[in-house]
Amino acid sequence: MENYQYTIWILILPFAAFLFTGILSGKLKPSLTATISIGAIGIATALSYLAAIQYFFLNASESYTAVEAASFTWYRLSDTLVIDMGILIDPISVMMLVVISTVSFMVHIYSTGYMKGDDGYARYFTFLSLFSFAMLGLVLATNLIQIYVFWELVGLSSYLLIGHYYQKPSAVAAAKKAFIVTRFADLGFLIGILMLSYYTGTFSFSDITNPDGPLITQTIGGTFLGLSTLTWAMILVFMGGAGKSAMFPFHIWLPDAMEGPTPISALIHAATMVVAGVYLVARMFTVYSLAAPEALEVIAFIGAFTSLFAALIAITQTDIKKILAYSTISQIGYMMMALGVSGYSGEAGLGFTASMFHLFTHAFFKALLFLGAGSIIHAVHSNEMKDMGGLRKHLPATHITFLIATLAISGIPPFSGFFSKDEILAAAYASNKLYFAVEYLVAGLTAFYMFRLYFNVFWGKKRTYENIHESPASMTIPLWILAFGAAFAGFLPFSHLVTTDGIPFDTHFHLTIAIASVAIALTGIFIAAALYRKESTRSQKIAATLGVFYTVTKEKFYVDEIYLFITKKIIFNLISKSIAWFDRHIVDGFMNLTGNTTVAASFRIRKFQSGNIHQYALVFLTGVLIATLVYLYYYPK
Amino acid sequence: MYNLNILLLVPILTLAGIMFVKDARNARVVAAIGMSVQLVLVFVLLYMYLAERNAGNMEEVLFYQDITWYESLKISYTIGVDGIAVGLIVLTGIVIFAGVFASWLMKDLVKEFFFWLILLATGVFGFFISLDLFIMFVFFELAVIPMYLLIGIWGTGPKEYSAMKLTLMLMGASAILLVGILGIYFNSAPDGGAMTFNIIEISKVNIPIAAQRFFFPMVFIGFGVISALFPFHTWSPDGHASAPTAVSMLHAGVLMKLGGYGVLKVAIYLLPEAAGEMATFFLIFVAIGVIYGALSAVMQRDLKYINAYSSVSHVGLILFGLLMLTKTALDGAVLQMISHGLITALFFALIGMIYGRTHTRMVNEMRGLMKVMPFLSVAYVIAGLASLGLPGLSGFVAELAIFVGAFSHPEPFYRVITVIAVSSIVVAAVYILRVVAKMLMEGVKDESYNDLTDARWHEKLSVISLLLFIAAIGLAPLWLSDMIMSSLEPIIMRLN
Amino acid sequence: MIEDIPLSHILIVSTLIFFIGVYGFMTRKNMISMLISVELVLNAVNINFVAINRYLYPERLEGHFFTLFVIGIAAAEAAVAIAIFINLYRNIRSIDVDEVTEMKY
Amino acid sequence: MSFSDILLMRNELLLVAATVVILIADLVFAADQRKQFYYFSVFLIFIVAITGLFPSESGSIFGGMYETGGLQIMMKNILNFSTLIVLLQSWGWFSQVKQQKRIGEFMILLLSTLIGMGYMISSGHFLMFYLGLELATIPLAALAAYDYYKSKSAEAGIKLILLAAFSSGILLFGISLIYGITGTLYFGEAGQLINGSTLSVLGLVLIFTGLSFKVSLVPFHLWTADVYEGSPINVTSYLSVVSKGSAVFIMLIVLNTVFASLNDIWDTLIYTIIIITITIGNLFAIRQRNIKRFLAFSSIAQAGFIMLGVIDNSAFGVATVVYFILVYMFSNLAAFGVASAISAETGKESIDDYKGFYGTNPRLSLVMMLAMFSLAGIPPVAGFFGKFFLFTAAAEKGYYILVLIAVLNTIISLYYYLLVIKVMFIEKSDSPIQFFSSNLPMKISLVICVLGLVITGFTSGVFDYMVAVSDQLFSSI
Repeated sequence: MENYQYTIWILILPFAAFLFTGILSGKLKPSLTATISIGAIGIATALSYLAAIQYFFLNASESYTAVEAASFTWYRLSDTLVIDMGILIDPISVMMLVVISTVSFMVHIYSTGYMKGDDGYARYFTFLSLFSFAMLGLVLATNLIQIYVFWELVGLSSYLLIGHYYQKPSAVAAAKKAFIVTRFADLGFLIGILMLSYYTGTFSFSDITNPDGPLITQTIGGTFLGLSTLTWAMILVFMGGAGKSAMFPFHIWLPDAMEGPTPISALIHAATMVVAGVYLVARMFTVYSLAAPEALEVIAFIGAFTSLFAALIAITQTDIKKILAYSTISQIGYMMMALGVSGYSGEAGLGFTASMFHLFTHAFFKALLFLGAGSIIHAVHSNEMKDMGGLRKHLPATHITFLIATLAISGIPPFSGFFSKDEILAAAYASNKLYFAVEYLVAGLTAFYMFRLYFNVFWGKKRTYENIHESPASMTIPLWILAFGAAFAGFLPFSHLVTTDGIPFDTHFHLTIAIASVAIALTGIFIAAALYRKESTRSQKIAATLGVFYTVTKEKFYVDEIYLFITKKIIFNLISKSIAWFDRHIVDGFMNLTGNTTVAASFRIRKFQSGNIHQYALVFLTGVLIATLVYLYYYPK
Repeated sequence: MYNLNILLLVPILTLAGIMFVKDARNARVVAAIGMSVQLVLVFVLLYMYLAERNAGNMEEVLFYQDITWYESLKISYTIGVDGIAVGLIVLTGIVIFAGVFASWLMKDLVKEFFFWLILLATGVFGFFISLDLFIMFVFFELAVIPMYLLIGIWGTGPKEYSAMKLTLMLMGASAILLVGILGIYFNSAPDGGAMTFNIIEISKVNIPIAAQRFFFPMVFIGFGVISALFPFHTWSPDGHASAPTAVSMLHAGVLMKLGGYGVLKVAIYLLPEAAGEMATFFLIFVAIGVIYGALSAVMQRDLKYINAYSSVSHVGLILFGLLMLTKTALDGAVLQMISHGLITALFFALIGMIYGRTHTRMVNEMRGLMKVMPFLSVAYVIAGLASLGLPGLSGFVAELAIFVGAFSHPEPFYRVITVIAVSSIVVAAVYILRVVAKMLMEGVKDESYNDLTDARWHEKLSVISLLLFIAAIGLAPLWLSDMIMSSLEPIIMRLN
Repeated sequence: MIEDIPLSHILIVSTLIFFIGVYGFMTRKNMISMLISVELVLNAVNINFVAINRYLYPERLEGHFFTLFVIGIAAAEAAVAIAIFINLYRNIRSIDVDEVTEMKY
Repeated sequence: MSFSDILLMRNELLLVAATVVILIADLVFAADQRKQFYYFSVFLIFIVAITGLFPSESGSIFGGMYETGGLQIMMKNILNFSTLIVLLQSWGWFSQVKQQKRIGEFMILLLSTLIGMGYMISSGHFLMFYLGLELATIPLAALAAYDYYKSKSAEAGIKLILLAAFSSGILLFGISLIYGITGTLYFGEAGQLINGSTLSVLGLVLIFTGLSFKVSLVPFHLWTADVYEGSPINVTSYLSVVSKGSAVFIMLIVLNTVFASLNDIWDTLIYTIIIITITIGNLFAIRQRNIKRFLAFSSIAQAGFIMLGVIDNSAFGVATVVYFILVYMFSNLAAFGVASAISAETGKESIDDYKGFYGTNPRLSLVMMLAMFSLAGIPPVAGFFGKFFLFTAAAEKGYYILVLIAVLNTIISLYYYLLVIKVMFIEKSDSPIQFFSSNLPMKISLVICVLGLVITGFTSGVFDYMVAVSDQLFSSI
């Protein structure tokens, strides 16, 4: 048993940085705040790499087993149901540690350049520390409640950072939307946790995901609509994951979340937080795979559908960050689908490995894309593609790194995306041909819209820019580092590191699939080049011929409008308003009515007291007579 | 040993001090000193209690005192505390402390204001330490009646109407409660022997089931109304909206918890069989209240109305947890009492402070306060996050325990109703974030707002003292929940 | 002899007088008449006491004495009542009972 | 019959002596010495009241016609002190020029009713009871009509005397029926001979209604409001506390001695009457604007509450009633004291005139507030304890529904008591009653009342003692 005690500092340091800079906010110099945050995440990154090396490469045994590095009782719900806070070291958590700390560290450094001179500079770094803490805590969680706790905390930091420009109405609205949509999804997650804890009596992952544990080996609960209780619970858990990972139909918050500063989009809304849903499914994969395969089918379907759906929307968007956002949704759909088609143990678990692999590579190239986009925006002060074009001269470093990332996401060898995407396609092919077909198509679409973006920004029409210059070194260095990752991460022997049951296996290289996928990617690239490399009107013509279909995609399939209709019209106006009215007029009205009736009655009966002695005597006598008669009737002796 | 009487003595001395102070403005100083001493004493109590428990004292209540008062009726001045009471006393100490500082700038009839405020707090402290149904009832009413004057004289808006409605509804409930208490008293010696008002004594006998069935609804409704039990909650929005800041704080923060505490210690503890039988019926109303309060809050425009309806929803969760009758849910309910007490007090304090500056409580009339009063705005955001159950703040642990406990009930119906109640957390996010977005964010709407100042020292003191405990409970709930859990044992034993 | 008249007859008479008094009290507008009606009621009671005493419990004289006291008190009552009537008459120039309804509701 | 037996009548004898002395002193003191005369008279009554506190033996004289014991002494003490307080509160009214020379008259009338009440409470025989009752009633009519320049006062007197005569006619008819059945007029003997025959039930109903008239229970209450409103305010307070209290006391005694065996019958009777009395009293009180009329209806409702204790025919029930009367005396006299101070100072008797009163006269307002809280039954003032014990008494008999109706009615009553507080404390006025300083006797009386309100509830000894002495009523049977 190795000692991973030090991993606790990975959590403590960012949290301490958050508390310290948060409480002293306004008292510290902004640059000092940034330094503290960067220092904390820097050390945490180093420790993460240490842990990764120790876990993967200094491990003597054949397979990887989960290790609880630390644990303490945080809260006791009952004698048996105890919530721990701890650190769980296993392949996926260590892999995530590396991803998160690397990207976060890069984004920290990048932000010192990108956010320079911003009013909320110090606040930004404080929240960045909070996010790093929450995200690291999420992946290290040992139990369902801990993961839920940090799940909410990443949601909070996402909310805070999307709303960084809080004076901008659209940012405020986007932040709110992100929080509420994910909150709604989390409701399912929470109910799922409640169901699981009720049937298993524990929150701990090691108990729940134990392949020989009671949850998996025994049937629990009854069935509902033909699915077992456990399946329902797992679907609800997935609902939480779907919310965070912006799966259809919860995807609507992510494009809006681009209102946040671009480094935030890179860190939270591309590389780390949004894949938390994938991570969650992976974390519970044993249960899904062995005890709730129907739930896994749902995941596969949602993943596949979302990846296609988002890719279609991405084609028509003009805001570069929105394109990247839809691309993210689409890529996460890939990962979800891969998990959904995966089996358990050995080579059947290829989908799982592929999904994690893609998560890993995606983090690098997508973060890089966003940071590159940030660099572009930093230079031209716009998000819209129409304001760009021919930037390759002005922003050479950004251009090269962006191209690497674009090639990587398009699945062009030898860049990292190729390897992971190839495994996903192989896994899909082995499991379900339909999903394979969809994902194959999406691969082509991805290459197309990414190069559409690339050509539009860096090639296309020439324009003159005022005062344009390449970003400072604090921004370009992270770009290069990430570009390195995006280029070479694909060579990691992932199936030897991350597998469903911790036992490494060998993957075979699927030549046909590889060739096919590269072929479609190249097709996409060529179409994009033909349309966008030079300024032309061809694309508009095509758009015009597509007509309604084009409009519908451009309007994102009107999902936002449907949501707006349900929330504004139905929930707010119909339900909430009527309840508020009911409360004021019926419930409260009844209480007032009681009072008013009493007062009215008091006026009604005042004639009773007429002031006339005759009447007084009459009432008196009537009283006597009634009493007499009643008693003579009831007590006749 | 700790003498609980000191918890009453200090407020009474403060009252006397306020009465005899020469300059009316100094009344606030007297009140502040008195309540600071009280706060210290409350923490000494907490410390002593934990020390005593750690030393292995497993008595049901600690610091027990029993002085016979009315020989002929076996009324005695019986006091003592268990973990639940200690938790709530701590809550009260904090809230009244914060309340005094929140009303530091009170202008007219200062002496009278602090007099009634502290009197109200005295009633609450007395309520939590009493173990005799009679004196419990006395303190209960003592805590309610100052509300009339506090709202009527120092309130805003339709204050006379609100004050009257609140008082009549709450006193009406306590009237029903009185019948329930008398019923318990006269059935407290089913096998002959002396009847008693002493809760500890009564808990040792089994009240005949017929009597339990008859009196449980009375006790439950009697205590429930002050916890805004649907459909008797309508005093709450009007009352809170009209009340001055400190009164809203104390009322929503502490007084509404008297109901939950009473339901637990009287209705459930003394009438366990009836509680088991009738819980389902009342749960329907409580669950309606939880959802209904949340949905009503969504459409409100007045900050205080929003918070009042939100309180209906959150305090509804207390009753919800209590009626589940499982240990975890009871624990959650008690935690929710403390947690919601702190959060809502913080909310009302902040609303009062914002209102004192902008002179409006309408959400859509304000905008961009974050820029001009960052301290208050940040505090408001934290309060909102705590209220919507964000982990790391106190609301989460309480609600989690309630939901887990409720869900672990073997009846499927209970689980269904739990799912309904759980969904209120989404609605909570909606109405809280709506306010945060509209009121605090974006640019300043009214130019004159740029001249507004941020919190003064006494306001900061008030806010920070509340924030501190919200975070403390949220981050490290274990000691508190263990303290409550061990005190729930006797109740659980009665329920089985 | 008086024993030839059964007690019930006397009681019927007294009850009749009682109700005549009550009826008078309810219908007379003049206060003096009302006072007289009350005297009738009291006299009905007196008849009751005397008759019951004489017929049923002749060995003790409680009923007779009670009657004497009732007569005496009735006189006192009448004195005070008439004094107040005069006072009222001075104020409103009437002793019609329908006139004294200044205070009501 | 020895001298020491005569001393059992100590209270009444002293009162008679005081009356005679006042009668003479009225002649002795000159016209410009009315204040001294007033103080002298009050002092005499004070002596009488204090003497009542000394321990006294219990026993019966005049062949059982006059009975005395701890319970009776307790009741008489309450009445004596109430009278004393009423007199203390009267100086403001006496000091008005037109009343000055009639102080003696007032005192004598008042004291004779008190003597009547003493005999009534101590009676063991219907004759004594009747004499006491009439002695306690007829002078009251004269007192009600005391203000002979006001037609309202005369109207009050007329309503009182005519209806009182009518009701005593009915009461007497009832007594004659009881006499017909049992052949005796002694309470004790009659109680043993009553067997539940039709006639005895009829007698019970008639006697009960006669007493209900005095206690002003619905539907026998109609005189109350008019008489209270028309009478001078101090007479009103006397009527509402002393006269009503004495009637309740004798009702307790008669029901529990003569009609003890018909308990289940008068239980149901009272049950019904409580419900209508409280409800009607409350409903009428809600919209009253004249303080005297307001307190009249409130006292009707209070009478209904008092019956909750009467319904419990045990030592405990009796004690709760006596205790409540004591508390009620403090609360009602405090309220009337404030009202009479205002009335004597400004002549204002409408609640609406009290607007903004707290701003100008905070102390009087606070006294009024305490009184209102006590009447409404709000802790920690004594009224709460009084009401609580009454409810306990009714609950002891198992009448939970009745208690429920009663407690819900306390909410209506709380509403109108709060209205008074609202007017004084919350509402603002352009021309509030200006600040004035009450005279010394009034201050003393209010201090006594406030102390009584605050202390009585906390000193459990009073109530426990009452329970002990009340036992006598039941042990003798």
